[in-house]
Amino acid sequence: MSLLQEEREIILSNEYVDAFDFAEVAEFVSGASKNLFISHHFRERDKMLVQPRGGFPTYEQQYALYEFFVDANVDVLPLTVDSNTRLNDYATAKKMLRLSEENDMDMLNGYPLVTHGYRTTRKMITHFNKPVSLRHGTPDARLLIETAIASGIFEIEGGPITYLLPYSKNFPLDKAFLYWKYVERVCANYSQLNEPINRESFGPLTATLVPPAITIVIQLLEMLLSLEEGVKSFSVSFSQQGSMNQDIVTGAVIKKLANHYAQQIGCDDAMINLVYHQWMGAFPANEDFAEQLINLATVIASMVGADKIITKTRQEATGIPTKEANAKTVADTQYSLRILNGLPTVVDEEEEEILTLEVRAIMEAVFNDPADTLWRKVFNSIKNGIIDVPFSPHIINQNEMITIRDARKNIRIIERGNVPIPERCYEYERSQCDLSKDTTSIVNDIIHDIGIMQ
Amino acid sequence: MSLLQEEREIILSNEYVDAFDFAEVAEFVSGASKNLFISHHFRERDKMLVQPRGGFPTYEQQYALYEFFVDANVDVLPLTVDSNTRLNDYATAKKMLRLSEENDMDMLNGYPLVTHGYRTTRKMITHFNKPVSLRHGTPDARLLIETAIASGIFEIEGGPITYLLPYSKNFPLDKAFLYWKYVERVCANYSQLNEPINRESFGPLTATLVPPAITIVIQLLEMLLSLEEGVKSFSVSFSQQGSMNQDIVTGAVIKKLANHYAQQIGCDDAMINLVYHQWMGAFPANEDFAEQLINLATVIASMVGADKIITKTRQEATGIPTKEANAKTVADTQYSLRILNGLPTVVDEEEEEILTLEVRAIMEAVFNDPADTLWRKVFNSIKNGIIDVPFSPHIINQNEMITIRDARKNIRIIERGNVPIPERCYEYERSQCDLSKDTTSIVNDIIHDIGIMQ
Amino acid sequence: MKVVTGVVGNDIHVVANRLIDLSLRARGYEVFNLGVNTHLEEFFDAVVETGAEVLMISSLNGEAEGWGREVPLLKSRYSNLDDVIMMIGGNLVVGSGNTEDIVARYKKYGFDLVCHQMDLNTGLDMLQSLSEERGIA
Amino acid sequence: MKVVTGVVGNDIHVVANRLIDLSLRARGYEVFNLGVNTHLEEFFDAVVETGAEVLMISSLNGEAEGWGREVPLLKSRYSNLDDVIMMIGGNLVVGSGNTEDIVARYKKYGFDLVCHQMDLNTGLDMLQSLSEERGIA
Ligand code: B12
Ligand code: B12
Repeated sequence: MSLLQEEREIILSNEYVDAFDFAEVAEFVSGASKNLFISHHFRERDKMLVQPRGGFPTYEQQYALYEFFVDANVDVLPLTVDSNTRLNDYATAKKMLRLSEENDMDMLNGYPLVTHGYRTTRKMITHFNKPVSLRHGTPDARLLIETAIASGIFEIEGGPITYLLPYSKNFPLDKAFLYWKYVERVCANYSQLNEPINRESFGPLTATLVPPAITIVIQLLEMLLSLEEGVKSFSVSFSQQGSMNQDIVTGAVIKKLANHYAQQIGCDDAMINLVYHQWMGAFPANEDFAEQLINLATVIASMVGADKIITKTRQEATGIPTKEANAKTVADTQYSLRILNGLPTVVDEEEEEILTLEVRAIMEAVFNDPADTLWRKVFNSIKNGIIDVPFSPHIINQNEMITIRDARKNIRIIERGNVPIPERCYEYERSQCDLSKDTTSIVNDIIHDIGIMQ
Repeated sequence: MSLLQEEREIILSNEYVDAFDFAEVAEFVSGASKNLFISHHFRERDKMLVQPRGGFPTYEQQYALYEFFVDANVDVLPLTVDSNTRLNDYATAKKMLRLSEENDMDMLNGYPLVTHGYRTTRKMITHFNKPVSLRHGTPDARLLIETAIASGIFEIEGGPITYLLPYSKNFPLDKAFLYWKYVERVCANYSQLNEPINRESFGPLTATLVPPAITIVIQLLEMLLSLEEGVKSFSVSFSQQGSMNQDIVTGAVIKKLANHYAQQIGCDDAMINLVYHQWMGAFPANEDFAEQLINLATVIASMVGADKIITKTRQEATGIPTKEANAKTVADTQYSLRILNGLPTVVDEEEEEILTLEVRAIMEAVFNDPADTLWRKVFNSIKNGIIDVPFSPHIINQNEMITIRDARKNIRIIERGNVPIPERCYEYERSQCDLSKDTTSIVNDIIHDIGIMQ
Repeated sequence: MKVVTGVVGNDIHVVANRLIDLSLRARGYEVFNLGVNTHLEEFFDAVVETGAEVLMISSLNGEAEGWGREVPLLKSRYSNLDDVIMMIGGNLVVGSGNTEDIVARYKKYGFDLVCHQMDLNTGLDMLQSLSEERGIA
Repeated sequence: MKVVTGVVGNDIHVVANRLIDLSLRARGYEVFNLGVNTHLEEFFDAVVETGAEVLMISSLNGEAEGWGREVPLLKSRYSNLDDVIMMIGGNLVVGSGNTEDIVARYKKYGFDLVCHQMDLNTGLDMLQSLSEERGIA
């Protein structure tokens, strides 16, 4: 028995899991309908795929949500996991699920997948026969991913950086890397049985003033860590940033560099897709306005040339959206994509050049770290602030980079901290902003910039 | 007494008009608040102005509508006139107004301005103290315009071509030109008393597969006819065409050529603005989808760089919108404009060149007509099909030009009829389309292209 | 079978009218299209002159209600119009209204087929059924 | 005046927490910010350790309801916490709910100030009034 398999058996012998039947699961994946694989749809698609977000505590609620989504002509179904399961607190998840079932009141902000288990969940997934995407935010997702794939969920979001720095306060970083290595290998192995399992990185990060250079570097690194382990279908992603032009530039640079770096490690056989998230930051409380924002995001996604869009709802500012509101966004987004014709091609060479230089400089600094493996290089780079994510709650994050919006609402780096932004780029970024203000007004500007869409 | 003044007295001595007091009206205009003049706002503005559409039969309804608009942060108020008044059928308008007032049911699709009269209407306009735009569609608008200006309405939409070819079956064209000459002169004269009265042409025409070359030519000609008479503030306009790129190209060409031709006749002192109409063609019956369409129009208007946007509502497919639905669009549009940041600059040189060549060729053909005045040249050019408007209901219109959408949904000319589209441009337009189809499938394509947003 | 069609009143929405013309011809009708901006008398005169079996009125801009009310009185002034199939479609009220109420009202005005905001082909199928029923197809 | 603050439970929404920290300091409070992902016991322990007069809990992700129910029991295990002003704000339920009901429920759990989806400054003004009322400002 391989080391990996030994580890798998340990993880899956757990008081919260019913006996896990490895052989049966492998057989299920081998024979599973191609329709369940988003990698298959990416290859065949002739339009941007539309995927909402959504997870409810009970099986019945989740099932009803999927019915609504299918009526709204969804392309990819979501399975969003609750925050207790995300932090491996299965005991609380179990308790809150029971409370939710008994009290007719939701005590969980997502679907507790481990608690429901794969046998139950698979019924639902195969019934709808649409690709499902697992959205979680879990640093240690080993048990969760095994349960997901066994359920028929063949797209796994996240990664050791993107699901850690925005989602955790003190989960040890090195552990996260090792746990995700496990996830990548499990995905790579299952990919040999049928269509590839797709892995997707979570580009939005904290969704709060993250500059594109940081987003792209993290996307590229998670892609490389995944391809290294044998994953054959990977999506890089980012979310609406507040400036249409900056989004278009970001999309162009990320596509170009993803292919470049995949090639560098000899993985050009892997399929790389681009995913765009509708605005992930603070939403307007006015639900009509929220819809304008959502629609604008769809327009930008088209201009960016995304392969998939992940949607929000008019209720984002309020709380977990109802299934009606969620399905409405899907139908509206599909309509918008249908009428979005004659999109112009936009190229901003100067901004692309600056951004490319920044990303390459940071990547080089990471590669130059003396550690022996990529994951250790990345680990060190986060520890010493070569990678620094604004508004990360994690204690290991440096928090020294300061960003602000310029007059055209581009996110600009005004303090680079330890991030090796090349001199020329740094000067360019700062030259776009008014830095003559005092600290209090800059803090006020930052608060304003966070609420820019409100 | 001048000839014009004699004519004015005849027109205003009418069984449907209470004694018109010329001196009092002139005094009113001289002393009117600058806020009532859109020309003043165009000069001072730092954002795109937002103007809804809307007219209700009774004074009370119109007043209530304005209250809603003001709450929604409107920039320009509309006064849309009913279709009886448009066709000078004041008797029917009067009867239907009485029926509307008595029956609590709307029997008119707009505000019967002549029937209400200027004394009543002025109270409302000055109360709200916002610029008001008169939307009508009247070939003989002499009485209407006098009443409007006397009421405090200082923007007049329309023109001898744009308010005739889409709006009338058999109103004599030469009469329309002469009646509009009157309107221009009245506007020009009043403009000397205070800020200029703004004239706006109606670019959407039939809103059905009109190619940009025809739209622009008509905009330019109406602009020239107006400036010739001394008007000092003029807006050219067009409506969303179905392809974002074609709209951006149209906007660039119309701006460039409007300035060029204004200069040619020595009128560079006039202020020329650009107005963009949200989609004017057949709307989706699904009201949620209608909102996506409206929002997309706002995005495009920004990319076009319009000075004013004229809005639609989610109820467009159904009937005259409620004041609530109408005000909602205004608030939503203002929000969208606020969050639309970092717009890229788009230039499509090839398309711009083709369109410019087309417009200049048609303009030249019009100028080359042997008649002595510009209005007679234009008149002849419409009669002989040098200007040909698809789907015009007017009997004088040639109806020989055939247009269709290409793969990117640009409107393309596949039969030019008598319109002098230069050979090179004509080949280019046709080369974008699949012309190998038989006539039946082309007719089906046209029907499909009309309903492209449904 | 002969059909007189057009758009009633001061209404100039021509697009549907062009499509109706095309569709009727495609279905084999002989069409007399009066176009937009056609007043009630002109419709009735044309029916009499052509001996049409069907009068198909469109109204898009919301004026129909006002004209509909005139139909009974006017129609009574013509003789021999009782067998003509009277049909109306488009947007039959100003603003939005309840379709059932609208249909009932227009039936009272003397219309056999009332197609408020109805798809054209559905309406033309209804016409076919009715003419078969009346044995004039 | 000393304030202990942080985000309760498995909740990692940090943006509000950073702004609360800044705002409290700007208003002259001495702040002990436990950050996100803080469990109830940690809050109570910190109040005891620091001798804070105010405990200001945030919850954004909808978990508060679950934790709120534990407050009375847990609080009863500590002595000397009766005079501490207990305050909670953010999104206090999963999904959307009626503010009045929510406030009533959280008051029963032992909170003095309940700021469901309330603007931060309004909440801080309320805190000021209450501490003046209690004579601890
Ligand atoms: C394009 C358009 C215009 C163009 C018309 C150009 C032209 N000459 O044709 C312009 C811009 C000039 C215009 C002007 C006006 N318009 Co207009 N216009 C429209 C619009 C956007 C599309 C109409 C269209 O071409 N549709 C495509 C065709 C193919 O569809 P259709 O007309 O709906 O017809 C279909 C069915 O109704 C059916 N049908 C039609 N007739 C019949 C008959 C039978 C027997 C059957 C079975 C079926 C049937 O079959 C057709 C094919 O499917 C509609 C709103 C909409 N529908 O989205 C408003 C609309 C019709 N207009 C309207 C109005 C009020 C006006 C104006 C008075 C201005 C104003 N106050 O806003 C003026 C009218 C002036 C006048 N004298 O009539 C209103 C009518 C309101 C109402 N009924 O309550 C509408 C609904 C817009 C609105 N919500 O306010 N308009
Ligand atoms: C950005 C964001 C994220 C980022 C967070 C990055 C980070 N580390 O901070 C990411 C993408 C990682 C994220 C993840 C998740 N999120 Co989130 N997130 C948001 C979002 C869009 C904005 C939050 C924000 O930063 N706002 C800006 C700050 C300044 O405003 P604020 O947080 O509202 O705080 C203000 C007030 O509430 C008040 N306030 C706050 N606390 C207190 C306390 C007191 C005493 C007072 C007086 C006032 C007060 O003052 C603040 C300033 O005005 C909100 C929705 C929204 N509001 O638009 C959802 C939202 C909070 N998230 C939500 C959820 C559920 C999640 C997830 C569980 C994923 C999921 N199922 O969708 C995970 C959570 C994982 C976890 N373990 O908690 C839900 C909560 C649902 C509910 N309550 O019913 C929301 C409402 C979205 C939604 N509609 O579903 N999220």
